[in-house]
Amino acid sequence: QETKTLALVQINQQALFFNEMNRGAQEAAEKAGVKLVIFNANNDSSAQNSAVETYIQEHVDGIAVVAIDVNGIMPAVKQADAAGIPVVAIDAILPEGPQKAQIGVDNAKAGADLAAFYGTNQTGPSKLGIVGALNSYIQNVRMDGFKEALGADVTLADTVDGQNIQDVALGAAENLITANPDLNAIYATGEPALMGALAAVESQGKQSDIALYGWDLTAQAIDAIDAGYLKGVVQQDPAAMGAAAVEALLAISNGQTVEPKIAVPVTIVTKDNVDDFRSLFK
Amino acid sequence: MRGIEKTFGSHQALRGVDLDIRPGECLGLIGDNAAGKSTLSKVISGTYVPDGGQITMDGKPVRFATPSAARDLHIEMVYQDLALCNHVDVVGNLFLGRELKRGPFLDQKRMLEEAEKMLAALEIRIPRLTARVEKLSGGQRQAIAIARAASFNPKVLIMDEPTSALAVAEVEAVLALINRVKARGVAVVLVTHRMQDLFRVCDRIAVMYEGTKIAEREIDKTNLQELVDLIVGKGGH
Amino acid sequence: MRGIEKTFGSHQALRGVDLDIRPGECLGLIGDNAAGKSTLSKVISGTYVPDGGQITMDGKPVRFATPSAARDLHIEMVYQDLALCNHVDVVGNLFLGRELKRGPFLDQKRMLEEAEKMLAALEIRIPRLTARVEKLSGGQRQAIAIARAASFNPKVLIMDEPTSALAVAEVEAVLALINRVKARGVAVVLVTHRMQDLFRVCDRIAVMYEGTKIAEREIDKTNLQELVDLIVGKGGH
Amino acid sequence: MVAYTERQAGSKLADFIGDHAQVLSIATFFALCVLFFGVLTPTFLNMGNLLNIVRQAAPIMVVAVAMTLVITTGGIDLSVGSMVALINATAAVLMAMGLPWPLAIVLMLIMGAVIGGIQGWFIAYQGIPAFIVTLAGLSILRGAALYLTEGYSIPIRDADGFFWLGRGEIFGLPVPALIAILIAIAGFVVMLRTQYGRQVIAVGSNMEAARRVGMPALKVLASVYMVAGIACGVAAILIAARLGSGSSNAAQGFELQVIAAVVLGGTSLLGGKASMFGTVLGTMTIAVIGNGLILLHISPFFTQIVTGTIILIAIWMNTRLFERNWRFGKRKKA
Amino acid sequence: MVAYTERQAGSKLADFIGDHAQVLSIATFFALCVLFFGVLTPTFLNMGNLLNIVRQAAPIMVVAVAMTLVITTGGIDLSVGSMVALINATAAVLMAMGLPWPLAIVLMLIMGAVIGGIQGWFIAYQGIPAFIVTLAGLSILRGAALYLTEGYSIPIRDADGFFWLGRGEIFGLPVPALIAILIAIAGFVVMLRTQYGRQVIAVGSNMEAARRVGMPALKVLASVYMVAGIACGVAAILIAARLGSGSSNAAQGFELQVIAAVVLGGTSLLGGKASMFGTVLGTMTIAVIGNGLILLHISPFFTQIVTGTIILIAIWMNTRLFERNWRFGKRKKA
Ligand SMILES: Nc1ncnc2c1ncn2[C@@H]1O[C@H](COP(=O)(O)OP(=O)(O)OP(=O)(O)O)[C@@H](O)[C@H]1O
Ligand SMILES: Nc1ncnc2c1ncn2[C@@H]1O[C@H](COP(=O)(O)OP(=O)(O)OP(=O)(O)O)[C@@H](O)[C@H]1O
Ligand SMILES: [Mg+2]
Ligand SMILES: [Mg+2]
Repeated sequence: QETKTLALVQINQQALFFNEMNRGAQEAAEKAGVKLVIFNANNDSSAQNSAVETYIQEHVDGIAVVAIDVNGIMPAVKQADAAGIPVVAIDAILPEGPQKAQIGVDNAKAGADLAAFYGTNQTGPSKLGIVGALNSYIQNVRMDGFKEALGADVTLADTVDGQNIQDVALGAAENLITANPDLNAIYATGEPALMGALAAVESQGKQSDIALYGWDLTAQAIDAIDAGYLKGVVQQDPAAMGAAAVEALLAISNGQTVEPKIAVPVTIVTKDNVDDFRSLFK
Repeated sequence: MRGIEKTFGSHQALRGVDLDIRPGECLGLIGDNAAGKSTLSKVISGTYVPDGGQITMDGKPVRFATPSAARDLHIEMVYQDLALCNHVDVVGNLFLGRELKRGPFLDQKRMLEEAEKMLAALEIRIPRLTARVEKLSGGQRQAIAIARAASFNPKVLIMDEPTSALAVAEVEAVLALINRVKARGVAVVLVTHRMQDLFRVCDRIAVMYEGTKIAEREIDKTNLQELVDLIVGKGGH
Repeated sequence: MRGIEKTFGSHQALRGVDLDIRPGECLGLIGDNAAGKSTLSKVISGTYVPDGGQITMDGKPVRFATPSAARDLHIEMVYQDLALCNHVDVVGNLFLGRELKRGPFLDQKRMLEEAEKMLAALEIRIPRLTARVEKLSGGQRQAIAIARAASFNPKVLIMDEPTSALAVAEVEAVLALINRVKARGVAVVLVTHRMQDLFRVCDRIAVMYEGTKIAEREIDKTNLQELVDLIVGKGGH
Repeated sequence: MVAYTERQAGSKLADFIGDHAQVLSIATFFALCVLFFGVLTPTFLNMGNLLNIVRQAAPIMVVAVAMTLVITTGGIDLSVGSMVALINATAAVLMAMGLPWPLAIVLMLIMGAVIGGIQGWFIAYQGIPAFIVTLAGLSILRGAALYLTEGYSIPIRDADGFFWLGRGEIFGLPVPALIAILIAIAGFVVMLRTQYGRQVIAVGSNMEAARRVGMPALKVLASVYMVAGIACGVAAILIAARLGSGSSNAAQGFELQVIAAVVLGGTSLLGGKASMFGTVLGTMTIAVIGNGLILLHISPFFTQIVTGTIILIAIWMNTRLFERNWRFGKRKKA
Repeated sequence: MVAYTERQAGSKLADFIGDHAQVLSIATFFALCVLFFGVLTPTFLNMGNLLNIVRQAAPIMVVAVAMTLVITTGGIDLSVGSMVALINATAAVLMAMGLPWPLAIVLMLIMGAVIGGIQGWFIAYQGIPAFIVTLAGLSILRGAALYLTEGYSIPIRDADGFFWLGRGEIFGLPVPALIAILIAIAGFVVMLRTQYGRQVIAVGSNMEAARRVGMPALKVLASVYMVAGIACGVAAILIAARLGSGSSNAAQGFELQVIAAVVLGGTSLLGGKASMFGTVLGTMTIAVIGNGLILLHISPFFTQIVTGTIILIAIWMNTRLFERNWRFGKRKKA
């Protein structure tokens, strides 16, 4: 019997998150003795559809997608399903459809959880600024989930757009800080935003005044937790997501059924549990 | 034309020039370099809009906002810089701006035939009429510009140094052409530095100096020496 | 120069041309339009690399891969299309390619002074030497190109229709200049369509026809009519 | 003395090849690509896969045809990607609000024409360089799309006729591909056989000369951007119909793909020199490379590197062949 | 008869203004922006904020100065953003492997020179349009950066001297700003006062003429891309030192900002016309707008729209003023 081929359609490879997911999937595939091919769409949503269509022609045995445009990917998903190829979705939540499973983090809920942590951590009234990436659907969900769960004593100063690019986020965060001299907290919705916000707080010398919250650990983020001004980071387990997707696809193609919602838990990394994650970034 | 003025930036190219052009007559326009001859002819052909002054045609005042307005009044011009499209072939350049059409499409066969006739009249040899103009020699290009202006029944034909790059035989052909169109009642304005040509085709000569017209002569009441003196500023008796 | 050949695409511009150039002598190069005069002069000045043939200088065979190689041997050329930089000022164009420097910087004051001298020799009036060349009239631009080529002690000076856009007085100045540099022992090649100029400055005349040299004449053994006949192809006795 | 001889006329074939070197070059390259992928991956030459490729290439092709006009005038339009995104998002929003799809289509085309027209006005009548106007457009239009959707993707529902435009088939041929082919043929005819095409070339070759011979030079210049806008409208329809949604993220980097396709086809960025057929081949080459690399299972880290390199090689071939003057073995330099 | 009179010499002032219309225009616009934001937001004119702006503008300014040379030759370099990302990432990787930072800096500069030189070689000696070569570069270099970092953002640690370059101050002035100013002055001098600058202008104005007068035209053409590469090296240093990390994600869209700054300053995309001082003003204008909009608390969804519009207005002003020939009230057309 031929070895099975699975395909993973990825958003981009500029964030560690996606690369970790790729790695997890790759390792799971190797363990199971199947072949995994990965497509990088470079943020172009129709390229994702093109890739799925191409994989259908190739008759791969299963496709996992991390959608850029959750509605826009659906025609391709339906096409794959019609061709008898199982599809699972990772991270970005697809609308109702023939996909077999939804794997990943509930970004809205995780955002809300972080907001709850923010509430317990930030004593007294606070003034918050957000560094977002408005062109990212997932990060917008994180932003909205967080905002909705905020307590009443939080004033929202400003939202700035880091465009998911570190140096843009840095400039935007610096300007955010100068625009609001009394700012005492920043929420960054993704890795580039957090990196920019960290550098901005340092360059403005505001380590003691501003508490940072954000998504996705990096080596610098760990340093900042150690230094004390980064209070909490939502750390997802993208490698586990990738692995779960591969395992689910294999199970389906072997005729088994899987849970329609496969949750991969997140952790809010703080000073207390940061030691568990150090090894990831050596 | 009365009191034409044109200023570029801080530089007054034309400082009030009066000029009469009559049908069936060739007016020679001469002058030192930078006297403003080209600028004046571009004003007549509508390429430049003058800053001041007035142009009258057949008794009616006219204003050319664009060259196409002047072209509609059958004023044609051979530009000193030729104004050819390098990427278009010889035929296309000859018919530029008034392509022949059959229905919505270009009638390339007829244009090719007509083009051959137009060039034959100027005795110019161009091996391949579908070659791009950029590949031709200076003289060939100039001949095309002349053929273009002369072939569409102009009423006024302005030629800015049309013979500067032409060889002897071709110059003869151009002079013959001028005499031919004159006989048809066309008004010709000839800008040139070749004095001997003037006496062969012109009826009147206007001399320009530093943006003004300083003299006008009937051809049979002047001679080469006087004209040269006028140009360099030794005239003005 | 022996058997020079040059082909563009399918078009044989030069089909084996022999030419001798001697110091202190002015060689006139004439011919019909598209005969290949400009192409031949560009071969001499290193702008085109010939497809075949050989160039010998002072008995030694030379090859110019680039115009700067030719310039190093003091071969200067006035191009038919002038080869000026429109965005650079008059002074800059005159010194283009051999800027005067003081230390690492341009010595603009000295260049300005020298430029004035260079232009004075050609009797050309240019109001503002720091104006960009694009704003000047055709004749002024041509004068600049001539001044540039003539001012740096050339050994061979090639002029491709240098007087086509010049007014009478300026033409006189250029002819005088040619006679002056000839007296200094410079070899001059003059491409022109103005027959009368030839007899004023040239010692020998080469006639080109369709990419070949069909005749060569000493100036005192020929006359205007013969040359014209040769050009149009009625010669070849 | 020397006998007078005329030059021989050049070989017709050499002239033909010289005039069409660029198209021949990209055609060769395209054929090589097809051969290469066809041999290396069994799936590539599947009918299904080939139809996929033309369907995927359709939006690029439509805009590339219009972009050929723009580039022929010596201009450029960097805003096409953003324009597609904005039109696409607007249409989705309107359809979500209940606008029937045929009306939405008309509106998308009008919107493209208006936006393109405004840009063209700035370029032609205000004399601002096209690069700048459309660079500003790139930012403004994408921003407007973002503002409209607030970053979310908006589903299009219950519009089967609309979806048919993006997914349907006629006689086994995908509808978007048919639309693209029709537009390419129209572009070809307009460029070579009509007065408008001649005017576009003349404006690109020598704007001042075009004006002097009485062509409506400014109007022509403005019009090509309008044409590009309409083409963006068509591309937005195709993309929206294919994805079934409108999103401000659509068509990222689209402008660069389109421009690469046009230039690959031999149209000169300096203006005056157009090759519609080359544009079609250029588009298909880019589509084939994108598809082939997926089928070859190239590590995704490499695809950008490989794509860039292939395009560079194609253009290099193109330039070198062209420069060589096609002299059949005879060397140019002595 | 008529007396011979000479034309009067034009007013010196009018000539001066005519020659420098573009710089005057962008200077006016810059002043207006500063005034506008200064009045509307109290924080804008804070010393801290102003220093922020110059620090943020530094990498753009450095590359914009080099880009001015590139654009003056009539070329363009679209790859600068990707180049910065790749150099930045490489340096971080090497420093993480233990390379001391002064050596890393030297290496970054050399790397920029080599990459830029290769692109320049393709453009000058192979005659491929700059737009295409650097478009391929944009894709290839970003791809290489991705491949190198695998998406990780790589921290730079224990290199205080290095960080000082991005964050330090001398006499209260940020070090990156000082570096940028020095480079801008150098650019100014080179452009206007040296033979190299003259050669760059000549190549941009009339390549063939430059070649004919014996300038090393091709070498000059290639060299400007090398200079751009070195400038990218400097910008990569500044960005890495500020962020304290190297990442393939850095400097996305950087090329468009840089080009916008240069063109805003009045350098013509057609080549031959450069204004180094204008470039500096253009860069600062873009930085001021970015900063001011945030201080004004404009909705982030609007910023792209507003930025694009402002740039368009600035250029429009620029073009119109320039075209008017500065005739002090007298109208050009009758
Ligand atoms: N577009 C322009 N911008 C600025 N100045 C100009 C422009 N066109 C012409 N001039 C100036 O106007 C003056 C007259 O130029 P014009 O071209 O009319 O001279 P001309 O008499 O045709 O000379 P020539 O015999 O050399 O062709 C010149 O001093 C020239 O510098
Ligand atoms: N770069 C080129 N590409 C193709 N053909 C060319 C090129 N340059 C010249 N030719 C051709 O070579 C032939 C000779 O041209 P050349 O310019 O030498 O003529 P010329 O004798 O100087 O004519 P004129 O008196 O008109 O200036 C012409 O037929 C021309 O079409
Ligand atoms: Mg003139
Ligand atoms: Mg010639």
